[in-house]
Amino acid sequence: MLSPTEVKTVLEAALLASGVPLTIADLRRLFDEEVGGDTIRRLLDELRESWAGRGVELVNLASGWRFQTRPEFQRYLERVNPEKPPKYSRAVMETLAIIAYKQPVTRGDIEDIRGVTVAPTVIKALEARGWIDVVAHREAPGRPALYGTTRAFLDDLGLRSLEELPPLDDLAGSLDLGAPPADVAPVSNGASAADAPQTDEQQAEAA
Amino acid sequence: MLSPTEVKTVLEAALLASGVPLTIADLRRLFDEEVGGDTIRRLLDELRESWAGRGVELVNLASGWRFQTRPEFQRYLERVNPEKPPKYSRAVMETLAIIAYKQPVTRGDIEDIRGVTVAPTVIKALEARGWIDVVAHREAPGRPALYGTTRAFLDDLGLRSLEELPPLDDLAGSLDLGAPPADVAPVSNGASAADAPQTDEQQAEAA
Amino acid sequence: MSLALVHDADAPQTPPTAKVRGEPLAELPQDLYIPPDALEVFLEAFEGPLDLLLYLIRKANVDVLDIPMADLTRQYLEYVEVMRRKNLELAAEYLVMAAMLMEIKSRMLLPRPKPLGDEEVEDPRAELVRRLLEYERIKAGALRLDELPQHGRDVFSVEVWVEQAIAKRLPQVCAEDLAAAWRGLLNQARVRQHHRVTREELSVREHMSVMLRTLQDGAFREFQELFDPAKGVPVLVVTFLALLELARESLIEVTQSEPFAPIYVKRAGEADHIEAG
Repeated sequence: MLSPTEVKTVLEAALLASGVPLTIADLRRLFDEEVGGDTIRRLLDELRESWAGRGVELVNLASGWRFQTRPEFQRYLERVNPEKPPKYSRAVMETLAIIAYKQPVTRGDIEDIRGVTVAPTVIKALEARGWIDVVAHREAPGRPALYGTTRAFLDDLGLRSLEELPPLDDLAGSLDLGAPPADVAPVSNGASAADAPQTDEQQAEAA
Repeated sequence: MLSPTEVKTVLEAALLASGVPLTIADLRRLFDEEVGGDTIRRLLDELRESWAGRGVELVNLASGWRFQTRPEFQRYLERVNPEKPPKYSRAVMETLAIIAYKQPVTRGDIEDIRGVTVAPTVIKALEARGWIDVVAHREAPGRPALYGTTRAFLDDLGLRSLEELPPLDDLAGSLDLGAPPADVAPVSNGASAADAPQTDEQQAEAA
Repeated sequence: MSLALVHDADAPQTPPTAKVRGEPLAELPQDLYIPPDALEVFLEAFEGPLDLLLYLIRKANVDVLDIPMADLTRQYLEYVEVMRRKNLELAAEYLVMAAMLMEIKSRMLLPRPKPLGDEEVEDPRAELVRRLLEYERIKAGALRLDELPQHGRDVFSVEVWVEQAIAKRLPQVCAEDLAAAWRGLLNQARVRQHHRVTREELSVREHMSVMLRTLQDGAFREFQELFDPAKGVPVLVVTFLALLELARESLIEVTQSEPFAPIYVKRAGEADHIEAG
């Protein structure tokens, strides 16, 4: 016969090791002998109290009991959480790279370099993140917006200035980046456009 | 500035939330301010001690620190999660033992020791588990692959390094294998039987 | 001491080596009937000839370092013979081992040469003993590895739910990611350039269309007919490139009956692969 302390130890181990919430019925199955639902409930309450003041708490959800981190600790955990963090799509990253390295640029410039149209969601994702904004408008038909990166962008990437962006000399030399974008990529046939991501909108949302 | 207790609370929460082992370097990244590696190590030791007698323990593995359930509690926990664990055949376990103790070895080396051909499925099972991989190729005809064990192997067996593998030597123990057996003083039958490795229960289980 | 052919009734249920230690040597008549199914299971419990030999040695409780070769060899051959008779699949390794045992046995029968000086005479069994001990060590090692608490079997990692009530996790980007994205772009641009080669690409495709239109009726045209020298060298070059591109894309057929004979060009097939204009 297990003592209440031993039962509590088993309950704690089971709940910590379970990826999903466990019900009282689940927890009763842990034991050979009959352990009453009321007893389990009382021990779970004791367990919850014993975890007060820790970074992890025992909570009672609709689907059962589970241990979870306290929200206040999230800011620490996300720095180390080795789970794959969400990633921006290629469309977002390429657009950001173009804005960072070639600013100020219009959406048209970005489309010329990328060879595909840039979905509004891509620009919006970067604006919402506070990494780019409209710095001016080009004196051209339609007065298109010129985008540049923000101070928050530099802060978030740990850079003091744009000069600290990784240099690109190795590849840049092989392509005339100074030339007007029209020279770079007037893609007209379907072949090369087919290689490029066509679903910018979905990609942006994949973030 | 966080107090040591607060640092410990964050460490505990981070380790409880991470399914994979975290290194000291990972854990240092939890904090804005500089927390020394030695401090972290000391606090981890304290944390480990504070978990003594619980169903979950903090262990130090090849790839870092991780909370995991204690083997003694598996008999309770498996009732809630009745998933059948992988059970490896003797062929697989012997091959693993040869790779673990003799690495790096080729398949030919394994076959020499076991005295039978090694089925490709045996190697594949161990590779699929992430326990072995090809570490190099021997400079010999056919450039056969040299296998070694991985960090995941050590982690999964609760080891920090290969030095923590159970020793092999105490078996044939004092025996000088280089010397002609005829010269070695005959060991009494009883003694050699006592040295024998078989433990009936395990062998029976392995059947 | 003799090594008997032993078939425990319960051998099929447990591997024979597990039954060895401390058990009295059970001698059974050699003509004992063994149900073929049972024998098969019994023999399959062995991982190979070394495993079988170790079993025989341990079962007879003899010293590995002083193996009675005659008994062991006879015993081993009996097993191999049973396997063969029952048409069990007999791995080649068992036969190799049989040959090796007989060779050792015969060498043991020969008078030992007197040692010359300090030179030690190698026991014919030395290599076999070394291999048996090595294999036995590994067998034990395998058991010990299997005894270690194994992640996913005996222990499980703790991974409590991370409650994310405060803020949505945002993708992290580092400067190097950005550089990588830019390089990716440049590579794409270069690939596109490779395919396009120059701005002339457009006019090449234009000329391809013109040429296809010229060849629309499907008739053979002489090669020279397709060129208009009056338009200047660049156009001649572009026209020629267009011709080559069309041939590469199998849109036209270029034929010549013999060297220096006139070259004829004809549209291939009927399908209109290139959009005019």
